[in-house]
Amino acid sequence: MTTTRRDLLRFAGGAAFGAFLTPAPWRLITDTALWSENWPGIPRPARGEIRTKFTHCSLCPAGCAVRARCVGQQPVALAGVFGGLCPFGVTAHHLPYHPARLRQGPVKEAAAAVAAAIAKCGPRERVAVLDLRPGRTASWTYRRAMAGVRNGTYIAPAQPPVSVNLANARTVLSLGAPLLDGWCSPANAFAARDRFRLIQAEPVESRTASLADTWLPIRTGSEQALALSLAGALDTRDAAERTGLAERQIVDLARELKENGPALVIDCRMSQNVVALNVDLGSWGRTIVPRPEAPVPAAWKTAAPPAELAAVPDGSIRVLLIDESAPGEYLPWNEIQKKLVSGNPLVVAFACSREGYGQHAQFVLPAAAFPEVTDDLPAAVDAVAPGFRLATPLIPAPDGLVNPVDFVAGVAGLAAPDALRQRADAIHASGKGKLVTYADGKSAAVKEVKADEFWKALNAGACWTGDAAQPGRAPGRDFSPAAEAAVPALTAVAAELAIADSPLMSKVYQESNLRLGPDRVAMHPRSARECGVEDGAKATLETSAGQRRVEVMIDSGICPGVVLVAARPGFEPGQAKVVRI
Amino acid sequence: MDKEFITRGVKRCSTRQFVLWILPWFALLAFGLFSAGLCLVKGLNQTNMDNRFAFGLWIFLDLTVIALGAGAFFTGFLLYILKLHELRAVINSAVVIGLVCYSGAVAVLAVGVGQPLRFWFTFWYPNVHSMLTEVTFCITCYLTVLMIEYLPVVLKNRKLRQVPSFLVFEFELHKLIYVLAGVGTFLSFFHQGSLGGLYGVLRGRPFAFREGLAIWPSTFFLFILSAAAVGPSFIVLTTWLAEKISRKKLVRPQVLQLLGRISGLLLAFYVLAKTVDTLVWINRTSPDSGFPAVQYYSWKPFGTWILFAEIVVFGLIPAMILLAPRLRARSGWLVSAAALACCGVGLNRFVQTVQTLALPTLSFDKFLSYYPSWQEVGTFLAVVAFGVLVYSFSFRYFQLFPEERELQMEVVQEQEKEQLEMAGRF
Amino acid sequence: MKRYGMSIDVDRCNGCGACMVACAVENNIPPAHQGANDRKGITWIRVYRVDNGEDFPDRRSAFVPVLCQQCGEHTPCASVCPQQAVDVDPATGIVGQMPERCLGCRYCMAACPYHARYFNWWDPAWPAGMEKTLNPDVALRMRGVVEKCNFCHGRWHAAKQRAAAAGKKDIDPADYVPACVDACPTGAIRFGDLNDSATAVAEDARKPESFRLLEKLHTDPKIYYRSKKDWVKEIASAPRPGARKESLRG
Amino acid sequence: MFPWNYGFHWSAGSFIFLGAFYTVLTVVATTVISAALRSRRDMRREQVDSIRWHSDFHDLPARDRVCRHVLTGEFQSRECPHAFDCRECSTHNKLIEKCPLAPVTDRDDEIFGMSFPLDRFYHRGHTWAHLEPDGTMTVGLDDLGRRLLGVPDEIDLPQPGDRVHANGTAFRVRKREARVRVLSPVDGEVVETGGADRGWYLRVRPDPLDVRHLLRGSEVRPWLLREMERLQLSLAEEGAGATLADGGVPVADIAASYPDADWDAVCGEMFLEA
Repeated sequence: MTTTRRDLLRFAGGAAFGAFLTPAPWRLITDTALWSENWPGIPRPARGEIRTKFTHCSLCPAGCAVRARCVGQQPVALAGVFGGLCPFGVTAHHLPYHPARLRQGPVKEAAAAVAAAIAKCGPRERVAVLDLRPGRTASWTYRRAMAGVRNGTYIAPAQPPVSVNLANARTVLSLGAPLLDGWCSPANAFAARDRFRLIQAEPVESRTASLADTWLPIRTGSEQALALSLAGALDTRDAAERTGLAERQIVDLARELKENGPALVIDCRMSQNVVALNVDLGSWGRTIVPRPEAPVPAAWKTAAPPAELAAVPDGSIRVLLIDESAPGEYLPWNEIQKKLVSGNPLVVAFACSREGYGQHAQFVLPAAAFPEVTDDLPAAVDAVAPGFRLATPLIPAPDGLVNPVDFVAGVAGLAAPDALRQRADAIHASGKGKLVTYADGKSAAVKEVKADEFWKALNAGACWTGDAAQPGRAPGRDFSPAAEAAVPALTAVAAELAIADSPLMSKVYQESNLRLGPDRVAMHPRSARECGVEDGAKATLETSAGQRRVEVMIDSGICPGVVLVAARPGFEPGQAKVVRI
Repeated sequence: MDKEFITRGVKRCSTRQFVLWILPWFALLAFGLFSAGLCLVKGLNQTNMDNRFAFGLWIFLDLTVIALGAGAFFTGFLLYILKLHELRAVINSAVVIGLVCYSGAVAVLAVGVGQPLRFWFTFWYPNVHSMLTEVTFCITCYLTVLMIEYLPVVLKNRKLRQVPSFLVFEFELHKLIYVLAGVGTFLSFFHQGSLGGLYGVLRGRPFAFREGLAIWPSTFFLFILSAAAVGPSFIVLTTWLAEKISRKKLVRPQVLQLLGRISGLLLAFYVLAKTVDTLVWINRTSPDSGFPAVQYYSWKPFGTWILFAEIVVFGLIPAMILLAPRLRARSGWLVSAAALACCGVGLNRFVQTVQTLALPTLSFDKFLSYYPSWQEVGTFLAVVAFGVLVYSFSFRYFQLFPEERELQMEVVQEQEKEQLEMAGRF
Repeated sequence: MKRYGMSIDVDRCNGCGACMVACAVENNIPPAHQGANDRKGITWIRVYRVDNGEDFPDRRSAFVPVLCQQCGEHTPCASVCPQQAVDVDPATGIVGQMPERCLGCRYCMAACPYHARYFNWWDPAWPAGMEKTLNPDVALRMRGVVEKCNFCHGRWHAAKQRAAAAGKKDIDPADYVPACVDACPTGAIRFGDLNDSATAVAEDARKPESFRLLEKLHTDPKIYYRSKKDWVKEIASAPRPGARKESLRG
Repeated sequence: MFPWNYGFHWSAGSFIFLGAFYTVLTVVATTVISAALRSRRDMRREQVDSIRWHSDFHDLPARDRVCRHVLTGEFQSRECPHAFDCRECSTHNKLIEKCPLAPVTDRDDEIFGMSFPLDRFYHRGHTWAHLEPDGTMTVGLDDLGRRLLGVPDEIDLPQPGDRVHANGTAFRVRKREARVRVLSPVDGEVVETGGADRGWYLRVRPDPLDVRHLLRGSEVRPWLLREMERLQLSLAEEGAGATLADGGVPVADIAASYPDADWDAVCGEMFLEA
């Protein structure tokens, strides 16, 4: 028999038909469904050994202990060791990849320029370091370095002279301090929260206010007046006048603070008046104590004393080195500017992005961002006992970065090899306190560990806590009168924005309106009406910080006459103008 | 120049005129295809839909055109199953309309989903409990049926029928057309219904949620009824338009009136059913799910007027007109009533799709508004242009109205008579 | 048979948003495209700000985290999906979403009364280098599909494997907790098995001040909210126009 | 969809739903396939001609489909159910038996000045068949048909040996823009082709010899009367204005006298082609 083409065709057809009776083609089609997952351009998560590392978050002075879930070396998720973290902390490991992140900078040129500037420094002209987060070991190094430079000055924002002990408090009056929203370490705050009554005096219904037991909506800038009147240093009627509260409320408040002690009164910076008021309320040693600090090597005592910016004479700073790598309280630039010499002063900023002081500096040098930094954390405002906590790098810092400490030390010709280690040894030498390791949660007396182990442990995720010092004599109760400021028609109040935060913060700024986005302002319907804007309207906002386009949001939880502005740190509350576009 | 393609003996405008007519529609189609392309290539971020307004203009369009396209299945049903032979005069045009509506709807659906390449998943992993599965199955099957039903119309083209095999196939297929008509009726019936069910089953949207028979909420049946009622009206409308635009007599007025009558009858039933349904919903279904029905209508601009308009203005009134023989006899009344009915179904579908999504469900929701982006509108217009073009071509080259030539003759005869009478008088 | 659920203490939530970002970190949700807004973004858990409708100074706000309510009874989204991309796992009671199966018809989003489902309007994109921080346990989604909270299925799966490795057939409750619960600094969110009456969640669910959103829809949500404030409890019921001002923020 | 798909589970729902779906698919497919098969069969059986005629007939306006017995007045109105093929028409046979054709009164070949010799059988498509002594049949255009086409510009005749079918296409003619096929009055085999000049176009050996479906004798006049009406109607429609209103004799070449009429339509009408 011969096979013709027809037979072949028949055979092919039959085969094709038969194939459809087998599961094979169907399976194949089912699989294509799975293939269609892999859309081109979608990144693949890297795989690798899952490890847990510990460090401390260096984004704010609270310095929460952090447990990092890492794939290989790379952290992919952060969690708190004692309770949760704030959203900024949760996403801190994204910071190195922020689009605005600074990676390269003219380091050599900057060094040369600084050296030159110092060389031709006039007799009355100063070389200064501005340290946004004093109390660190790095700060000590700056001070030592400045001590070695002619007219060297170490400038730092005023530190709260005391720290608070929330655990002891039964009534807490917060004068606009975001107690439950990043003022101190959230773990502490919420651990103690159920034990104290919180009274929040604030012109806007902030997060803390909405969670407070009582919210006293007061006028902007009248916190001090309230404090004074509570201390009896200001006539109640006058205070009621300024705060916009009823006299009755103030009187009741005063009584509550006295009767329902131990009471604690706080404001953002624990100002002199507030401290005095606390002393007045007999809280000294119970809810407030002098700010503790971990021991330092004796050799460091020769360091330059910290100076407040106000104390520096105007037009005297020739060279200003700003360490922005450890963000803290930002001083308004116009204040700083006053202090600079008139003829081309030299400003060098060390930062992760240009957004901060970098806008005003001649040189912006790239510094390490959070999971890359090596630094220690100063005592938080709610730390009763001295502590020593390291922020150790989880990932290696990319090349081209400068360590501001080394730079400054270099400028001053100070040999500061590994100050952190020196301090750790000093602490170990003091033999006080205990070492708490996070991995196992065990704590051991410092005496029992060797210096090397101590150091190793601190780097591997542990903290040293010393013994709470005796409160000692309470500071004298002298009040500085509250400045009678004319209240403008519209006052801008800042809802703080981070200089740079994780791109994922868009979830709370942009993909939801949970937090006030950078291009948004919120105001009371009435004040909105006065400005002739309604919800969602586009408008221009004019403040001391300049003019910008914003979208208006209506929020009847904001004091009329106040516009809540999402602003970068260093924004001073004050006169504002909102004009519809 | 294209004369040998045009049916013998019928009058059609010159090619030049025809080109001038279709050119703007082609332009519109091109624009529409461009915007649809944007949505396909760049993704649905081109639209103004969002997580809360997951459906927008397109779904509204789909529901509406499919309701209007119901004329195809329903006329087929009346002609081939119930043997209303007068309707032979419009069946072809009905088929074309059906084809246009359904293919348009399918095209828009394909653009409207996030992963068009996965359309076949629905056939592969069908969730038989989902109304959308029912919709997808019915719409695809019925589109196929419509294409097959459209085939004879095409093959009857004067040039094509010269090809023996075409001629014969057309002849044989036409013999079996009633089977397809039956299947089409079945499919379209369920399709319309499941489109209604689409919203009726949304337990989470008490504004749309309805109880009903077995797995089908009441909207299932309401949609069928309204579609069946409006389909004929739409055919009346389109035929009238075709007559006006082509300045010809295409069907006997009696046929249109018959369609009108059927439409009116069903519309009356629909209005009745809709009223009952609404009452049940207001008094039982909605309160039971914790939503007092009043609140739906207290969000501006969707006041109770919309309910009134839907049931009375666009329901009862056209029904009355269409049921009144004297009014029906006047083409003005007939057509405007048909138009009203069509608007009515449009409004109903709008309420079902847009108002349902605009209304808040959580107590801290806003009342949402939504405006389609130009890409969405463009895609919408593409469907319209596509429809007009297909209809225009079919009208020019195929026999949409078999009685056309006959009617021409009659007109002439009339004139003849008159002339003879004149002659007699002098 | 487990019935995982959540209890949220509204009186404790300070609306910091840690849960939202932690969720995004855990589940490889991309940062917002610049065109995204509060209606086009992806936030599996979203904190809304609600208020008592009063005016300053009597105005009071509360923060309500809303995530997929994991409806147990005729789950609105599961029944409507045309291609079985949504399923309720009988073993855990978790409503799962299969993005690789999803057609992107968004019918489920229209069906969900809690607006807990989110559509990928854009191709997912991360700033250069940030893709290194993606979680290897969770598959990425592509443009044009719907996604939603699944109680961190990746974590559940990992916990399951750990349990299997340890030779246990059941997950150690402490070993499986969604990211939002982990992250919450105020401890407002609790998670656990509702079937086990001993768990804190089941306890919370029984509390008199606890409530669920839109209970009358009979979808049997597994997220229990609680608050001592009456005006907060009102959020459980249907909207009443005029009764409360729209929450313009949050 | 299929048991081997992931996520498939048997349930009443899936049975009913998928059952319905597959049924629908099967029905649709079967319909189309059977239509295809039947048309294939028709092609094989060379029924294209008759089908073409049937579909033409189907599209004729009702007026033009009347039974021949309406012409002669035996019926008030009747539509021909057999596409003018009286051979299969029982009614026709009965009627013929009951009352045979009335004898022709005047032996005049002239009708409206056109010659319609009574020795011929006329087809309603304006052809005649004439039985020749040798048993073959000549087929030609009748006088009206001739005048309609005048001198054709083009004729396409079948080859000797080809078969022609009654109501099938006998030959094709073009006059001006009008292209028409002329229906054959009889079945048979073409033995010789003629032309306009010879008075006939085809010589056919008929088998079977059956002319029951053709008009003859006294039927011709009423039929022609009607045809004239139709003609003038369609002429009128084609914008030739009032014509032959007085029943005047059509000129030898009508086409020539209506240069601006749509001749295609007129011929289509008169030669019963859609």
